[in-house]
Amino acid sequence: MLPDLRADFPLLTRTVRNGKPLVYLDSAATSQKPHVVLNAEAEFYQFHNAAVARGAHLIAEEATEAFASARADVAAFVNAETDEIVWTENATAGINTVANGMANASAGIGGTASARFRVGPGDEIVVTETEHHANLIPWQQLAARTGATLTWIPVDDDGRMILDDLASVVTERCKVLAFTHASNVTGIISDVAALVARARDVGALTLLDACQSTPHLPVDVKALGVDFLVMSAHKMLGPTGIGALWGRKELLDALPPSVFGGSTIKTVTMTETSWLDAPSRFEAGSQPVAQIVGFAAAVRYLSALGMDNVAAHERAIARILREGAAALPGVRLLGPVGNDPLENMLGLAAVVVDGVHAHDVGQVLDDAGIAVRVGHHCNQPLHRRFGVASSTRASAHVYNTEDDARAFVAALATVRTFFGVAA
Amino acid sequence: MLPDLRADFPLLTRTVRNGKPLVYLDSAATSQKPHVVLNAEAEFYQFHNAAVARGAHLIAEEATEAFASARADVAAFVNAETDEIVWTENATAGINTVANGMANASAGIGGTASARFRVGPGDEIVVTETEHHANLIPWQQLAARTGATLTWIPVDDDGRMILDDLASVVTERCKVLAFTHASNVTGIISDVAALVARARDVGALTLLDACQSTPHLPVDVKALGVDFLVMSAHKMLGPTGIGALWGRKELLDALPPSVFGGSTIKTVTMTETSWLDAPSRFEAGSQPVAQIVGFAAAVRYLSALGMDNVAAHERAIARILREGAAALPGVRLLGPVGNDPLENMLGLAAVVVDGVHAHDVGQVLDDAGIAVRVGHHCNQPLHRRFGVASSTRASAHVYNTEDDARAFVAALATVRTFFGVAA
Amino acid sequence: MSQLEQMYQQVIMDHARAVHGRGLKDPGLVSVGESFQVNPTCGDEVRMRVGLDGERIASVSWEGQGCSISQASVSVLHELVEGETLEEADRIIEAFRALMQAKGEGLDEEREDLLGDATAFVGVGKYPARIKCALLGWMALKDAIIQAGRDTDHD
Amino acid sequence: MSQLEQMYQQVIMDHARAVHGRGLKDPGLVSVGESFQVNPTCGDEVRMRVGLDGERIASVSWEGQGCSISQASVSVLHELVEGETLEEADRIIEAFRALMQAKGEGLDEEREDLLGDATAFVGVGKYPARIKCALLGWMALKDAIIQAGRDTDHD
Ligand SMILES: Cc1ncc(COP(=O)(O)O)c(C=O)c1O
Ligand SMILES: Cc1ncc(COP(=O)(O)O)c(C=O)c1O
Repeated sequence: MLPDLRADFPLLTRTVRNGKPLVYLDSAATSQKPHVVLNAEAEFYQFHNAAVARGAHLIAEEATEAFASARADVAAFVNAETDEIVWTENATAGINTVANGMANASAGIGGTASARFRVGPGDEIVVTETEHHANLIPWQQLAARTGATLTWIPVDDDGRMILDDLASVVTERCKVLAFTHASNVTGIISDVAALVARARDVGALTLLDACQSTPHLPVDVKALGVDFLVMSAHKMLGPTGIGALWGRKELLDALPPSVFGGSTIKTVTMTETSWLDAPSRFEAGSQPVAQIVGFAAAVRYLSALGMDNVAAHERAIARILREGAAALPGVRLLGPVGNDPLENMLGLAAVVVDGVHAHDVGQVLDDAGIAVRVGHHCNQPLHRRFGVASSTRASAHVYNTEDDARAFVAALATVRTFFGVAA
Repeated sequence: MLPDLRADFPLLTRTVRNGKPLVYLDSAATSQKPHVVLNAEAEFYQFHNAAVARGAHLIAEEATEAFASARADVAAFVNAETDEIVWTENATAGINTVANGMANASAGIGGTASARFRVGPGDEIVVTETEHHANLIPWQQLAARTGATLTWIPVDDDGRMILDDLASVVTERCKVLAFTHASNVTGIISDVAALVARARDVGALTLLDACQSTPHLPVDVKALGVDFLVMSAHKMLGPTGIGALWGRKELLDALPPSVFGGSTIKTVTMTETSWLDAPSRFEAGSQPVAQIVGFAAAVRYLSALGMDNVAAHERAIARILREGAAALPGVRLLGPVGNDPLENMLGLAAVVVDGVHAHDVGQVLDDAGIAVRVGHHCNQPLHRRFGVASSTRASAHVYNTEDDARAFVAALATVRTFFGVAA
Repeated sequence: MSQLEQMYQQVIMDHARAVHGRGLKDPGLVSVGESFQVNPTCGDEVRMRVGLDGERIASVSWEGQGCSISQASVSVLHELVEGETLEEADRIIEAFRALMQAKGEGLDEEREDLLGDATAFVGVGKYPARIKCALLGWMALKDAIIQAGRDTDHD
Repeated sequence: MSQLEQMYQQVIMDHARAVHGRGLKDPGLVSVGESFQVNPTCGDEVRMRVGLDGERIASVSWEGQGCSISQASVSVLHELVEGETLEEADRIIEAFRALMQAKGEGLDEEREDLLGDATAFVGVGKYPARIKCALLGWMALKDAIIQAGRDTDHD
C-alpha cells in the first residue's frame, strides 16, 4: 500500500461545488500531475529550452541531453532499449504510426525492407470487442485502404475476451493482432500470454494498447513478448501531449514512416528521401521536448513508488469500488462481479443505474464533489455489447484513498432516490 | 519598436560558458517563452486539468472551457473562424494532415465528399525550391503513393522564387501548391498574392507554411486567400508540442482524416465509422490541452505587443544582422544582400564563412555566449542550390535587441582569425 | 434549493418521466423534414421529423434516447413548437438558445413568456457540459426544418 | 587556454588544414569494405574504404566533407589505424570512444599511448554536440570493417 500522496498533487487540494473537497475519480480519462512533473517542465523551459540535436550552442546541448536521458528513463520504465522508444503525441498517434506505416508498406513505400508489413486482400487484421476506439478505428481504416479483412475476438456477457476458440479467430491469415492490456470499461486485465502465443503460432505481429496498464501495473515489454506497445503520459501522472510507441528495434527500423518532415531523414533531394533508423524516422518536426522531460519525471516518480505497490494499492480501492457499487440496488456493474480475482482487475468501476442516464448519475456525483466520467468512454462497441449506450465510470490512481472509493459508493447510493426511481 | 522585453523571459536571464550573458539568436529554430505562457500552463495543471469534452464534472467543464477559448484566441490571431483551427502536434503534423488526407482521399476514403482531394497519375503537386523538409517530404511521398508528379518553383541565386514563368510550372495539371510564407534560411517573405492568383487560375488548392511568419508578422488568413495554413507554437513564444492547421471550413469538413481514434467520430461499430466535422475529425485521442492553453497565452502576448510593432522591431534587427554580416570579409550572406527591401525579410541571417565549417563558426559564437544554429536547418535542397552543405544562422525574436545583433556581427568577425584563415 | 435541484426542476423531471411527442409520425404533408443528431461523447441521439403546412409547423415527432435533460428538452420542444408558425418557432428556438447561454440567469419577460415551461431549463445554463444535452433536440428541429426546405432564421 | 582553445588544439587545426588519407584508393586486396556515414543535422559525410590483408588493415582511405573536428578526426584515424592489426585497431577505436565519453578528462596512460596524436581530441568531450562530429569517421571505419567481412569487437 502507498502512503497518502495527495500533497504531491496540487490540483487535488482544490475544492469544487460550494467548497466541497474534490474526490477525483476520473484518472482512467486523465491523471493529475505531481509537483515533480510540473517542476521538471518548468525547469526545462526556464533553463534549458532549445531545439534538440541541432545547433552547437550550450543550451541546445543541454536540451539534447535532457531529451536523450528522458528516452532512457521511459525505456527503463518498461524494460525496453532506449532507441526502441518513439515519442508520439499520445497513444492514439502511436497506434496510427504502426497501422499507417503498414498502410504505406502495403502501398509500396519502404521497399523490400518493409515487405513484412504489407497486408492486402485475403489477409486478416484482428482486434477485440473490448478495444478503445483508438485501437479499433486505425485497424478498420487499414483494412479499408488495403482490402484486408478486419475480424475480432468477441467478449462474453462480462466483457471477458472469449479465448476458447482463439484459433478459429486468429487464423493463419492473421497478419497483425492488436489488443488492449487492460480494458478502460470493465477493468479486466487481458491474458496477454495466450494472445501472444497464438499470434506467434501464426506469425502475426502483435500490438499491445498499454494505455491503462503502464499507469497502474508493472509492465515489461520483454516479458510480455509483444512486438509493439503504446502508452500515454497524461494517464501516467505525466504531461498532456506526449506518449510513446515501443517496438522491437528491427521492426521499427523496417516500418515506413507515415508522418513526414524534418529530422527524420538522412538525405533529401527534391525527389528522393532516405530515412534515418528508428526512433528518428518517426519523429518528424520539432518534438514536444518539455513534455518529454515531464514524462520522464513522471515515470521516475512512479518507479520510486514501485509499480507493485501501485498495483496493490489500487486493487484495494478496486475492491471497495466494485463490490460497493455491485451491492447497491438498481446498480449494474459492467464487467465481472465478484467472481474474477481482483489481481486481474484495474481500480475502476463502470456502472449503469437502472432508470437513470449516465449524465444524470454523473451530475449527482459531481454535486457531491466526486469527479467521474460519463458516456461511452470512446468504447461504443463494448457498450453496445452490454446493451447500453453509456455508463458512469469511477477510476482510481495512486493518489486515491479507500475513503475516496467509499465516498463514490455512498453518493451513488443516493442517485435513484434523487431521481425518484428507487423501488 | 518594442520595449526591452527580456525580463518577461526567464531563460534569457541565465548565463552560459564561463558566466557570459546569453545572447539567444536561435529563435527561428525555437523561441523562448514568457512567464505568462509558463504560468498559463502551470495554472491549468494546478486547477483545471481534466479530460475535455467528456465527463460532467466541474473540472472537466473548466478544462473544456479553457480548451474552447484557446481555440478562439488562436483563430482570432490569424483572423480565422474558431472551428477552422485544428490542433496539431507541430506544423509538420499539420502539413501531413493535409497531404495524408489527400492520400487517403485518393485511396477512396471519404467517399464522394473527398473527391476534390484526389490526385493520381497526370496530376501535379507543386512546391518550391526554398521549402523546409516539412513542406517538401509530405508532398514528395504523396506523389510516390498516388502516382502524381512533384514539380517545384525554382529559386534564383539569391534564393528568390522565380515567378516569371510561373504559368509554366503551375499548370492546369496542378492540384495543390504548397509554399512557405517566409524562408527559414534566406528570410525572404514570399509573394503570396502572385502564387495564390495563379493557383486559383488553375483551380489548385494552396497550403501556406506559416511557421516563420506567424511568430513575426501580422498574418490574416482571409487576406492571404490561401486554403490551408500551418503554424507551430514553439516558434511563437508558446509551448513545445503544439501547433495548428487552419483550413477553410468546407474543405476541412470534406478532407478525410489520416490519424484515427477517439473523439473524432459520430458513431463507431466494429466495421464502420462516421466522422465528426472539423476540427474534431482531425483531433484523435487526448489532446495536448495544457500546451493549447499555453499557446493561447502566447498569441495573446504577441497580440498585446502588436504584430506590426513586432515586425518593425525585427526589421531593425535584420538590418544590423544582414548588413553587418555581409560587410565582413570572407563572409557570404545567403539570400539577397542589400538590394531587397527589408520589408520583405525576416530578422535572420544565414551565413557561410570562407574556409570555416558552420559547426566551427557556431562554436566560436557559442564561446562568446551567442547561441545560433548551424547545419542545413532542415533545408538541404536550398543549401545544395547555394552550393553549400550547411550554414550558420542567427535569428531574432521580440526579446532581442540591436545590441544582440551587434554582438553577433562582432563575434562573427573573429572567426576567421581564430581558425587562421583570415587573409 | 441546491444548484443541482435548480437544474432538475420538477417540470423537467415530469417531462423526462413522461415525454411528449415520442414516436415518429407520418405527417401526411407535402413538406416533411427529418434530422438525426448525436452527442458523440455519450452516444445520445434524437431523430426529429417535422411536417410543414405552409408557414405552420403542423407536426413534430421524434425518436431517441438520452439523459433526463435531453429527453425533457425535446418533450418541451414538442409542446412549444407543434402548431406554431415558422416565424414563431424561430423566436422560440432563439429564446431557448439565449436561455442556455444565460449562465443560470433568466431572460426578459417577453422571451420567458415565449418559452413557458421551458424556462425551467434555466439552471442548465450553469452546467456548460449539459447545454449540449438540452440543445440536442433543438438542433435536430432546426435541421429538420431546413430539410423540409425552409430555414427558420433569416440573418 | 580557454575551453575553446582546449578543443581546437594545434594538432587538430593542423590535421584539419592538411588531412591525411583523403582520396579513395583501390587497395587491390581481396577483403575490401566501404561505408558511407552522414551527420543528418549538418549534412556532413564521410565515405571510408578499408582493405584487409588477413588480420591487418592494410589500407584506409576516405572521401568526405565536414567541420574541422570531423576532418581532423578522420585524418588522425588514418594515421593511427592504417597498417595495424584488427585487434590493435579495435583497441584504438575503443580508446577513442572512451576519450569522447570522458567529458574532457584524459584517459589512463595505456590508452593515451594508444591514441597518440588523437589525445588532442580530449577537449571535444566537453561539447556533447561535437562528439558526433569527432566520431563520424570512426563509425564509418567500424562499419567498413564489417562490410569487409570482419568485426572489430568481440563482445
Ligand atoms: C519554414 C518552416 N517550416 C516548417 C517547420 C517545421 O516546424 P515544426 O518543426 O514545428 O513542425 C519549420 C521549423 O522547423 C520551418 O522553419
Ligand atoms: C484503453 C485505451 N486505449 C487508448 C486510449 C487513447 O489514449 P490517448 O487518448 O491518450 O491517445 C485510451 C484513453 O483514452 C484508453 O483508455
